[in-house]
Amino acid sequence: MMNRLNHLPTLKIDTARKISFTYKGKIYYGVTGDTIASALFANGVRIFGRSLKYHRPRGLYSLDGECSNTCMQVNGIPNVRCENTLLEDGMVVAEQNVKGSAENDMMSFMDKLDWMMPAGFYYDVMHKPAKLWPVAMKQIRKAAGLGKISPDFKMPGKYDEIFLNTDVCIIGGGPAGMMAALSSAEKGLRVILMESRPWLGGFFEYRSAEYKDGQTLHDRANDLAAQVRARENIRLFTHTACVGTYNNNLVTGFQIGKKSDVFDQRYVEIRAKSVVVAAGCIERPLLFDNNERPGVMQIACALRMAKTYGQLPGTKAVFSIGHDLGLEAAIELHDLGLIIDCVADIREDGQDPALMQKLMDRNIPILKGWVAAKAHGRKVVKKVTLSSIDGLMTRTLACDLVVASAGVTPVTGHITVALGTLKYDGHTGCFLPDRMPEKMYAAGRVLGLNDAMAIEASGTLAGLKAAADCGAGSSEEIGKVAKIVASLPGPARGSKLVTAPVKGRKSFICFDEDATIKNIKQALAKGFDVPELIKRFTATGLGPGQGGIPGHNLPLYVAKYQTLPDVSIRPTNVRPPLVPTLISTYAGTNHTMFKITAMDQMQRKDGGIFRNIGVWQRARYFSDDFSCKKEIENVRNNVGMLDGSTLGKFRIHGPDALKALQRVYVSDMSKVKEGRIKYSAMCNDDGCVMDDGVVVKLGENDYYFTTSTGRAGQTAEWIRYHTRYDGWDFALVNLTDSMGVINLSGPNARKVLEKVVDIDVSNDAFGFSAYREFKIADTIPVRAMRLGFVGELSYELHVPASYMQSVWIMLKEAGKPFNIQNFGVEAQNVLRMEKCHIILGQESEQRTNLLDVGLGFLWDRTKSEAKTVGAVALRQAENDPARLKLVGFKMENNGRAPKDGALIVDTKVRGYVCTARDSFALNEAVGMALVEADLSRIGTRLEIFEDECGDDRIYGTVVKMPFYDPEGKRMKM
Amino acid sequence: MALTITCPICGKRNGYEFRFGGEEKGPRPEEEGLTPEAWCDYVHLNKCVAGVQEEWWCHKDGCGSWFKIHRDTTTNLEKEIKTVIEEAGK
Amino acid sequence: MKNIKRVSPVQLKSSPLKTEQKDNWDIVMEYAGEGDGPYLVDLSHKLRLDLQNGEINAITPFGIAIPDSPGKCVLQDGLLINRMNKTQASIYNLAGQDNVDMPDATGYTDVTESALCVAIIGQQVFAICEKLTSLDFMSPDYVAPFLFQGPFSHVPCQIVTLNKTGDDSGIILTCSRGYGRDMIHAILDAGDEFNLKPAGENRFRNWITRP
Amino acid sequence: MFSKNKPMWGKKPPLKSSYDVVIIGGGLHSLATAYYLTKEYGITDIAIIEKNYIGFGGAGRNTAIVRANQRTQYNVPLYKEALDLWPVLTKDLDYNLMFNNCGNLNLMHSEAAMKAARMTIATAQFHGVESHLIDAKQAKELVPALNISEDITFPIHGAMFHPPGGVLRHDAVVWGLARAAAAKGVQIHQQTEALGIGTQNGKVASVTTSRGAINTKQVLISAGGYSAALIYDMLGIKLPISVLTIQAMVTQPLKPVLDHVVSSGAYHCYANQTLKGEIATGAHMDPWPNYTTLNTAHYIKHQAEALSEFLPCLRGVRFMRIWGGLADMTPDMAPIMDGNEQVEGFFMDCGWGYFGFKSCSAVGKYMAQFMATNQCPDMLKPFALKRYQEHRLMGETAALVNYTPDN
Repeated sequence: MMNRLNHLPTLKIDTARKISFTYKGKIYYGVTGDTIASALFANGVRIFGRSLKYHRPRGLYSLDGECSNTCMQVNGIPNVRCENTLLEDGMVVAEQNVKGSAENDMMSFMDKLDWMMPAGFYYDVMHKPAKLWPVAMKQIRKAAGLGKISPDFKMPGKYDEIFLNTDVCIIGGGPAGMMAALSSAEKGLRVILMESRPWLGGFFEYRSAEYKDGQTLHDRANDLAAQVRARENIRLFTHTACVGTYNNNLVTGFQIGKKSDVFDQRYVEIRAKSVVVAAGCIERPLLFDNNERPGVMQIACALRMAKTYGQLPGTKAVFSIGHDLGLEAAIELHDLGLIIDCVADIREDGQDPALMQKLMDRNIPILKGWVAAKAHGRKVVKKVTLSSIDGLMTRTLACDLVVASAGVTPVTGHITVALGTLKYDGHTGCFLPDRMPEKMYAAGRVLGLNDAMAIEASGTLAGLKAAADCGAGSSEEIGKVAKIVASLPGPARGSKLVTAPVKGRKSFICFDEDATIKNIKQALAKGFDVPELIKRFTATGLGPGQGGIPGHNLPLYVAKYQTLPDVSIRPTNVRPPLVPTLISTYAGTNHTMFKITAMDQMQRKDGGIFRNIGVWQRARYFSDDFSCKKEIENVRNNVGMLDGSTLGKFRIHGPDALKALQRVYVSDMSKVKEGRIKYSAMCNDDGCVMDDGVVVKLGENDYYFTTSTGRAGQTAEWIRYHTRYDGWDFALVNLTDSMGVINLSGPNARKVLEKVVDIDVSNDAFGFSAYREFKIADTIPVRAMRLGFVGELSYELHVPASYMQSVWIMLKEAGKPFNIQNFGVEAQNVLRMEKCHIILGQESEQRTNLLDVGLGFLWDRTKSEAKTVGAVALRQAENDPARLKLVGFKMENNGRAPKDGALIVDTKVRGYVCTARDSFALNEAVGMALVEADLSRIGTRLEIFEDECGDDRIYGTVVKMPFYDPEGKRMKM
Repeated sequence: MALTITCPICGKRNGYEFRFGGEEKGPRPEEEGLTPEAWCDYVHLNKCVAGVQEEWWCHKDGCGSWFKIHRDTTTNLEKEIKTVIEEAGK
Repeated sequence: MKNIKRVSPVQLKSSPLKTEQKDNWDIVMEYAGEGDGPYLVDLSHKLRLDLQNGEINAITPFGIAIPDSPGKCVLQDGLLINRMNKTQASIYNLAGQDNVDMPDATGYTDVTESALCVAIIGQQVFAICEKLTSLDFMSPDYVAPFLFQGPFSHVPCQIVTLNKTGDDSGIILTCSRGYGRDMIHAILDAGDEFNLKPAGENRFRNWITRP
Repeated sequence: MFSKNKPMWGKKPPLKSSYDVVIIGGGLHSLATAYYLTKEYGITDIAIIEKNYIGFGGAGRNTAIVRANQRTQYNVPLYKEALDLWPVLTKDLDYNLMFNNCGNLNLMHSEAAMKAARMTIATAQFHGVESHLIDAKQAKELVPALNISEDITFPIHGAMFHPPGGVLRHDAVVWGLARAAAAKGVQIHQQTEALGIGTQNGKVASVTTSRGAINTKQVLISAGGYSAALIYDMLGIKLPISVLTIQAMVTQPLKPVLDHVVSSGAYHCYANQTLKGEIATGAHMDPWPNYTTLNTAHYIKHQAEALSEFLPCLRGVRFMRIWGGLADMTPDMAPIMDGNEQVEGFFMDCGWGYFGFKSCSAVGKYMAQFMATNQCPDMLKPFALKRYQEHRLMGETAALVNYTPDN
């Protein structure tokens, strides 16, 4: 293991604290503060993986994860970006997408076959003969993909989430971001600062160049960081990558937990009044042959390897750069012991003279107007050929490190995904912010700035502008700072070079997809003339690193190749997440929210098998026998209890309550009488039944009504929607959860109830369709209704939810002699089906209207002044012969019931079975079906087509409804 | 995109707290003499404006009120066009 | 009546140390291991009324003026009145007299049974809230006491912030009773890192009646 | 072996002053209609007018899932034909559309959903389309990554397994059709915006574009999510359409782990693995009309929550890209195909919601027949606009069987 440079103030490692990890089955050691990649590098690893298509060796290139070069399998998790994932004790690290090893990949012959694979070649091959494709596809699938995930992989760790509100949110904790934070925080606002690295400082943090008056940039960064940390109103999130910005200033990101945090990662969602983007720059890759060979690195990568992780990135280096940062890095790295053979600078002039002097002082030769043309070395860099820009002169130098960078490129994704626009700037050669989204400001290097003072001042300015959006600060102050910014050095001239003077067969514009300059030319020749189309055709920028590597170069190259003017150069689209984000992180805590009734626990104890029904969980069965024979027979013969608490329950009151009911219910609600219940239905404007339930009059313009379980959540909204123009004065109170409902049903129901209540429950005193209010034991107020949904003597008791368990227990006690039992939703389903009482959604679908299901009798057509919802459509459709009708049927020859959902057919589909069961009560199979009108006559034979029936049909006959107790004696007894 | 809707009762909130209630089409038409065409126009047909439209929203996870706003369908941003906010039922 | 009991939608797993019976509720006054805060207190047994009336501004429930604009609240004589919209207010009897009578004016509905009601009190209340909702409690635009009607752990809630300063911070949260199990689970899970513990009504009483 | 590197749809042609047929929109339905007009009817004097570039809209933004397990008898035959056409088109276009016939699994999370699935399956089988109801264990055998335990929000009861379905390479379909149509003389005018339709005596007479006016007697608007706004703008015809943004996303590429398309109504989520190894997943639509095609933080989170539950191994995988497209939704989830009805010579093909890709091959064929013969083919008759005022919605959606906690 390499000895680290451990005297540098910029180091983020602690060489005294070793960390062990496993790599390819062997134990290795890194130090605290290492990333996985820096630890591997220290152990001599240079080839981290192999590329997708050509299996080319790949190594450390940038340190910010713009490409998949250092993606590895870590603890079973694929595609972990090792270059910015902190090393942890005991990590198990493996290479991915290799046959053999990254060092010796048996698939590396693919690199020679690139001539067979021009851009989009796969569209032209492997489909003839047709049989070839499925075989070829299998191989393609195997070859594609990078990491592996096992189907039974269980993601360890705790994932959390927070939702924050703030005045100003600042993305980027470099000098500009920190200045922005400080200036807006000074106004007393709430400020959030997000920084993707574990520490603040950004562009200053790892540099030892002078800031001012002998202070290094690094020290300045630390100063600012201390000021930021000291402000109570700045909420600081380090190690928190911003992954999304949305117009209207929503910002999302994820934070990587420290040892002391309770989470491994947490999703962070921030609603800000204004946003400052100070995300800095990445480097623009230099395009030359073998520009991604291990040993080729970007400037900041080489420099930060030394300054942050204490490792020289190589022994002998050649620089090919186009930016002063490259000169500065050469000087610093030289002073740390790196041999620098030569610095080739794309620029003919414009270099900082002070830096030039320092290079000269160190005898580092500089070649102006030169660029790397080709890296040599089969697996890692051994030599590099430099070329003059015009390609006329070349020189080949031995080296093991090529520091290559065409320049910088602002990180603008945060701006564009929020609908801001960019403009190509000829001076810097960069895409710079043009139209910013509302209340979003750019600062620092995003603006193309390079001068330390200018970067800071632009941060201050952005912070002040953001503060002004929150109503703090003065325009004078903003003007003052703006003047200062204007007086400081503006953006530095940038290199416009796109590629070295090479043909580009092995010049990779996109590492992740193995796309070369040659591929781009091929796409252009085929008529794909805009970058977005080229992206699709060549997959450039669609790999794990997205546009990080090719995003800037692609449009530049396309424009150059087509000799388009600068104004037509458009950036490619950037899409969230701006940093690849784990699904477990996005999922966060993922609390499941269901409703339970007051009877939940008791029913589970009684063996209830629960199902989700809408927002509720309900007991559907009370035994493993899903035909529910016992439950059903007990209701028919004795008495059963069903928890119907999920029914929607509402009070409507106020001067216009009746008007509102008239609008939404199809019946004439003025005919609802006190002490009686009225069954009615609500339709949508198309006359389709949305809901049914009962209405009780409590007083003048004061009603209590029920809705189906699924509609309860929307009923208030529905009624208000359909009366929104009327200005009526009525009030709705949702009592759904307030009242539990016990459905006490069966011939012995009265005998049970009379033991519990004090009122007279005889048929004369409390007959069918009646409504009564009373108290149990002088304490529990109950609303009781005589209904007959299941077709037996039946009481629906509405009981305050907190008393539900008590009443339930009383009834259970009282019912013991009559063998009272629970019954569940499925038993109820069968019981009511035998009675041909419909359940909406089961005997109806979205397009079924009131008349289709035989509920036309509910419709009062004389109240047109009420503008009842659905009435117009019902009138217009009532004579349409093409509509489906609900019918009852029995199976022929005592056959079994068809399955729910079976079709009614002849040569066409003519309808379908809604619900059908082998009825225990009737001893035959019965059901209801929606069929075309001409099949709805009694006696019609129905041909039934079930799934998997082949040519075997079963037959039923349309019969009169209901099947069970047609006179309705039992429910009225 | 991060829709926010300004509820006249609760103020500016996350758009997911609301339910969209359709383009503004005016009060319910009278039943008498309503042709199938006119009925369909009121119930089903939309202008599908790419730009600012007036529309209904319900603050379903909040106060429950129905109200109208103007919103640009090409940006999802609300537009402050001052109109008398007609509130329903409340 | 001995066998008549009212059951709260909030079922907390801690062991009660002190319990009082009132109106058939078993009210836990103190739990074992309540810790040093933050605290979660079940108030589901507290009387809550819904008031809706077109002339609501003319009504003074229990002699208290209803705040004039939605979102505003008033806490007086242990009664909390929250203005919900132009025509609606909610009234919580948090620390007032027991067995108050329903006022005479039309438009009141007893909704005690409709919702669970809990108080979360202590310094970290809002650190817990931000894990469950994007509602902005800390906005200086909202001066306690104030009402939010909005989602909390995805469920529509009424949340009244009674205090948002340091240790005195606290909110009252109500949501549909049916969500009791899952809402309490979500709150306790979010509060776990801050040591949120179930506490008895004494804690709440001390907090609400503090000077 | 390789086609020469020449422009696939010809050099950029100048806009002529008249065409027999003008098609507005350069997406799949337009290209397919143009292709079949040339192929079956010898009509080649066609201009396709596209504001951006071909495949810019839904054609390039969908996740290319194809299937023929729709709900009603009107839809199933159409989608079946579309499905059957992929191998034919691959051959005829001589372009590898990369049809991965992997089969679709539509998960069911309740008894009610199983019943609804059975009806859909019976309808498929009745029309000769393979589809089966399988239980949770069988589903797990097909998709080992599936979580069939009881302790998820929506436990899996079973699935509708539809072997003929699968996934194509959507861009290949665009490019293949464009190349074939252009080869027959169809002019594809990209970066050209249609601005209006001129009528005379109730008949189509012309189309104005950003590059000049065109005389024509027939015009088709099949511009995906933009159709409804264009049709209202140009002809004042209102449609029962709401244009929503629908989102999809992909994870970083993985070695094969998911061999089928898996979808779930309850979770509002589908997922399949592309040939490149990415898990492509989507389904959600923000339920308010907009033309933004913007993604939302809400949705990528929702999707992660859903996948975490029913495909939990994916918790260890990263999302790398999300995008949005437009879906023009109708109240009955069925499209509107009509012609010569509102204005003579005017045809529309819209309201496809998120079904535009699956249907494009067959619809191109029938719309071409409709336009060439001026007779509506029987296959398209049920899709006329008039059905809405006749209260005859198509029934592609059943009643809702699931609700989310925040319904």
